Amino acid sequence: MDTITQIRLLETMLRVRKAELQLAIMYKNGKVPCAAHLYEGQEAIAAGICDHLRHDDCITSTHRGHGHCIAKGMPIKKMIAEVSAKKTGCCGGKGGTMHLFMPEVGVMGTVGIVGGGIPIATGIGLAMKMQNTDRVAVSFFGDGAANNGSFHESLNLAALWKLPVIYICENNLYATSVAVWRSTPIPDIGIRGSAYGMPGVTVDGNHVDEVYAAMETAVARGRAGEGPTLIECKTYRIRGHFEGDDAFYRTKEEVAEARKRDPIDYWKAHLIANGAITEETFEAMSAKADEEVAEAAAFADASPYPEPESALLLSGNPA
Amino acid sequence: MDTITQIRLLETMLRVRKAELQLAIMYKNGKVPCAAHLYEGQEAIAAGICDHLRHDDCITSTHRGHGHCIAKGMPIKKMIAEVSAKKTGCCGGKGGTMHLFMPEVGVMGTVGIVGGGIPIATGIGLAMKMQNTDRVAVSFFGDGAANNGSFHESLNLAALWKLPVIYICENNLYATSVAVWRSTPIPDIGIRGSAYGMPGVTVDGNHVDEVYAAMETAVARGRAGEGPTLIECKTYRIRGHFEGDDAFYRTKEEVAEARKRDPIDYWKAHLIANGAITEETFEAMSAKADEEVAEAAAFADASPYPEPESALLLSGNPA
Amino acid sequence: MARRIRFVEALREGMRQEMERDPSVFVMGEGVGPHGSCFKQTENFTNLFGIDRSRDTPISELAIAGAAAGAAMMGMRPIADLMWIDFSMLAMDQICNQAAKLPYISNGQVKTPVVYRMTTGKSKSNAAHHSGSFYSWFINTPGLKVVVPSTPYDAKGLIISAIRDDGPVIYLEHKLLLNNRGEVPEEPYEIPLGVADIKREGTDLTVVATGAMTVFTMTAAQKLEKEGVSIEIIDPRTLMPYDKDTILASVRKTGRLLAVDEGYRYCGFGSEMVAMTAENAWDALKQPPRQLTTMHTTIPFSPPMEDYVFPNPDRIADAVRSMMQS
Amino acid sequence: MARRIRFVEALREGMRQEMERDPSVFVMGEGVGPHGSCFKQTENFTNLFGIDRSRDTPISELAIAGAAAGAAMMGMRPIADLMWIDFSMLAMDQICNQAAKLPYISNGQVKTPVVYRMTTGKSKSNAAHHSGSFYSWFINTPGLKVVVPSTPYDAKGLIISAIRDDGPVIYLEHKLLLNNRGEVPEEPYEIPLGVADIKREGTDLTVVATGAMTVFTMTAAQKLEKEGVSIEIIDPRTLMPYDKDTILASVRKTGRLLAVDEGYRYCGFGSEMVAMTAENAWDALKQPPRQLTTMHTTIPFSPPMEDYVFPNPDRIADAVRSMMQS
Ligand SMILES: Cc1ncc(C[n+]2csc(CCOP(=O)(O)OP(=O)(O)O)c2C)c(N)n1
Ligand SMILES: Cc1ncc(C[n+]2csc(CCOP(=O)(O)OP(=O)(O)O)c2C)c(N)n1
Ligand SMILES: [Mg+2]
Ligand SMILES: [Mg+2]
Repeated sequence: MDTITQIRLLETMLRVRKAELQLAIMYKNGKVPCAAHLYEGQEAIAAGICDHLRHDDCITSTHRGHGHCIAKGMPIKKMIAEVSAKKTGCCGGKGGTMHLFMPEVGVMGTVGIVGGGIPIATGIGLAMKMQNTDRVAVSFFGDGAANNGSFHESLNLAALWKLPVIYICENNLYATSVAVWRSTPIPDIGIRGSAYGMPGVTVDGNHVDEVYAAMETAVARGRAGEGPTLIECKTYRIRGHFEGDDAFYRTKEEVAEARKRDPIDYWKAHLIANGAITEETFEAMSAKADEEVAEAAAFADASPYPEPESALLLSGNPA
Repeated sequence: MDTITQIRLLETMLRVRKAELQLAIMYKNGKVPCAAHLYEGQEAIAAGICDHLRHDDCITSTHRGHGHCIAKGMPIKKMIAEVSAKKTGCCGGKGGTMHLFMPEVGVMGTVGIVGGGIPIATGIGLAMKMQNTDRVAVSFFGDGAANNGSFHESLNLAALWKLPVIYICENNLYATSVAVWRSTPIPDIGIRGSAYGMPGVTVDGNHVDEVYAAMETAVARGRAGEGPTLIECKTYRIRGHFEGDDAFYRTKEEVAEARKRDPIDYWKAHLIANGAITEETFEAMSAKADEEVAEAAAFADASPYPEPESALLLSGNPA
Repeated sequence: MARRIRFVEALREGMRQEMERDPSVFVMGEGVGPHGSCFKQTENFTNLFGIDRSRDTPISELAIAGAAAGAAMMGMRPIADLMWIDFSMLAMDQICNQAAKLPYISNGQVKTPVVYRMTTGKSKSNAAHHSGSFYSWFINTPGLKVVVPSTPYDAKGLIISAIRDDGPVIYLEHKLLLNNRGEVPEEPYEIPLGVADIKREGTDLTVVATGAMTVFTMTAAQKLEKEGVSIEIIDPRTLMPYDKDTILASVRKTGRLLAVDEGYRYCGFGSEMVAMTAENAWDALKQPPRQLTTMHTTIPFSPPMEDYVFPNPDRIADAVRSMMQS
Repeated sequence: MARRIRFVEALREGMRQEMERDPSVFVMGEGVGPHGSCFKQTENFTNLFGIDRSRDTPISELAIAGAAAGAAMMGMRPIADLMWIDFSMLAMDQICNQAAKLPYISNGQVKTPVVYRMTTGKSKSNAAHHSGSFYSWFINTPGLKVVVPSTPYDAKGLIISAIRDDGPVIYLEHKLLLNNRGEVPEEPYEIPLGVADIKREGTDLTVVATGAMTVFTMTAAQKLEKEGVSIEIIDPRTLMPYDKDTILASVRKTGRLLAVDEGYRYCGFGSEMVAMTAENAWDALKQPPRQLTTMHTTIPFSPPMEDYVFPNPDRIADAVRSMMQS
């Protein structure tokens, strides 16, 4: 991985992190009308995966999808404006935190139904294949989603038809309050690839280099028409399931331990160690991200709410 | 396997075969109001599996379920009467060929929705476990069903909770007109056990001894509280998908080849070779089964149709 | 006289012509490939269009429905065959939570032009899992359109419109109608969604009926005619959005409404017709609007019971008579 | 005065008392274990009953619903928590094709006493996938009962009856009601399924309202009272089977019906009420029955739009006023 890429990955992770922390504040301040599911601690996955994607590649994502959208190219301000229910948001306020779209950069939707985006990404891959492109589709989903029928049916279909879809399971050890070992009787979800004859790998999702490397292989495979890949990224959900969740179902020690494995710290240390950046460069990058996020928040703040009656546009209401 | 068991297995297979062939005739003669899905060629599976079951063990089954019911202990006449829509049928004519029940012998339902019986059997196993019994539940389903979300969610649940459920996938190479290789990108569905950390085995479903042996292990595991097993039985659907299906999507040669692997022929030859039976014993067994089936058909024939108004009994109709 | 072909042929011709015209149209589903579907709806399509565009699938209703929606967002126009409406219960999330909602929540940034085709209704002893008519669920779902043709002519025109429509459309094929014959032009034509057809003019009473019920009501109408009762039969053809104006105009003319619906009564299309009419044509109604539906029961297998629970021409005629006498 | 507790506490108490009384009752669902459910409906249950009887599950709605039905056939009485009604779309087959039908198709040889619990309705910007009210689908399904409590008292009595019922019951918890307080007896009691409650007596107009709509209508009633309009509020509490007699008696008394329903209009419970009333109380009605429902749109996220599409007390009062003026 060249230095530019290394730095770009760090930049993406920082942008995602800062945007999420901003939303946490905005939620507390009553500027986000609904509890959001934040992505803190999982940034290496969005960054490492999306770095391989072109604008004409597509993703689907989940209730915890802000980070994926940013990494895929959605301007932070469009995301924050949407999550704050403003007219200038990426969906004009119709979607909200769990329903983010921006097809022009390949964001084909975050989905509020767990597992709901997996069949959709599969269909996107099908279209890409039928249209004879070398585009790929990516579906992000959690450990919890991997136990849903949508996962099974989709991976089977994609393997059968050799679709250019990469399935990214972010195993953050929890699905709401339910620890992964209380929902899933195998140690690694990556194993499930073999149930469909597709490569299934498990990587450290807090190590962006590992994620990046696994995705490199998967994307090449997808573009070459060789079919789908399942990548499990092990990580940890640092915050509660949603803002406001006290998450008393796990110990403070557990969380503190996980914080030590922060993906940004890891990558920063790595980049400083190999001379790609200095502490000063990092501070500058961090400040730049802060600035972008502050501007985005100001943009959202200054934006109007949508008109009430616009609720009926596109609704299919025959009246 | 002792001689008595060997003979009993043959007897079950014969009873199942004869009952199905009888239904084929009745269908042609207009005595069955709806095309039925017959089981010819797969008898070794029903026989080998159910021989291990007690009356208080339970099964769920599919649209192709007549054979499972007989092997589990349903009197042939109750089955034939139901399939001929008579009041004396096992469900009083309400269920029909795809909805057969007889809880007193553990037949907890054949299901018309592909895969629909798998979660139900899983719940039966859950009850058995919560009730601290050593009973086991069996779910029969096809290769086609193994691609449905119900399969995935159920096997995951059963493995997680170590439920006494045995999942029997009858891979007869077709799901309606769709050959298994056009729906399933792996050679053996048994592999899928590993996606749930449960034993998954693949056996020759036309060899009742192999089926019997695999089930012996699985039942012991289930009764001991060690959890579920997936058994794939490779077989072949000798007839069309349903009576009346010309099955032109496969060659006559393919079917002729499959007929050579008839499970009854195989077992008969085996039993004659090892001296368990003679050709004469076989003829006598065959005649006895013929007689039972003829009596069952006569019973069904002589039985009345249900009263039209009885349709509303148990319906929940508030009017 | 124009060519008379069967319902299933008309449907097939409509799909074929659209697939010829527009390379983004394709069919996917269990057995739609070389076998040409359960009832031959896609017969010969693999020869004409290849197995990619007449694409067999595993038995994965949820993924079929969702993959169709995903492909549709990318500019394809999938026709997803879910076989029986009964199996769509496994796909409700992808149909009603995803395909129906994606255009709205994305604020119009994506479209989901999918046709979800399913057979519907009674046949012969198809029993509890193969006799469903619960299209009221789809009618109840914003973002979906629902189409139920009753003639070969409508089957072709409506499938073409459904394919060309930019949103998801539920297209229902009644099993008892598939072999009915009727006049069908060879060239492609559209029947606009949302426009009812007056299948029969009459003066005494309006029957709103869909799918096979339209045909049953035609039979009933002939008997009633002899008894001096003239009924008008409106087939909405599209149940969502339905053609309120045509229905109300007829009710205003006759002063009486009977809705004949193969779905169940409670929160069904029959209740919807009765409610809409009561709300909007109160002044014109000579008596309470009525409905005749399948009885509120799981569908039994045995023919005497099965026949007992469904509407049929005799029962329709009786319902009309009892209204005319009261 | 009797003890006043919150809706969610009343519900929890009802479940707890039944679990104490009957060892075959247990709860299963995502997060019902140590966490005590999304809204604390099963708080402390793992301490009281162990993790087996307050059983966390994977995110497998289809298997949860089906496993509950299977366990129920074996003599257990599962309470399956599907969290949001929206997620039940993934479980429709096991709920509506299996649990609802097994007793019938088996000719009564098996029973499926499952309670499927789900939260329903509007909350605050829960958006397209967490604001559903499509209980009309369940009402439309023979074999199911549907229960929607609107007060803590009803929540407790109805959950106990639902658990004791020998068939599958859909039990819906409105998110806006969970923290409302009301009088609730400590001892267990049943509220019979199918019996409506007159939440408020009145003379001029009958409002049939369920869940949060009942509460909204109470608010509207106070305003209207000041204007000299007296409305009677009927809460059916059970939507299937609903209490036709009580509703009709009220409509016969007032001569006017307004159905207020949070579901959608087309083939919804509002249409059902209008239809049933038109069919059965025609002579008593002074004017056409009306309904007020959520507008026919996917639910938008942003508060101004969200507020625009749902019924609320003002809109209910307006609907009543416009009826009284016409
Ligand atoms: C089908 C469905 N079931 C349940 C929920 C409620 N729910 C929202 S997020 C969540 C947990 C998801 O866990 P996971 O897939 O691991 O993603 P994570 O939240 O950890 O990112 C649940 C159960 C839902 N939204 N959709
Ligand atoms: C959910 C669902 N989808 C489709 C069907 C239609 N259908 C009935 S049987 C069948 C094929 C089943 O194949 P398999 O599971 O291999 O069983 P087999 O018929 O070979 O015994 C199909 C597609 C159905 N009944 N249910
Ligand atoms: Mg997780
Ligand atoms: Mg098969």
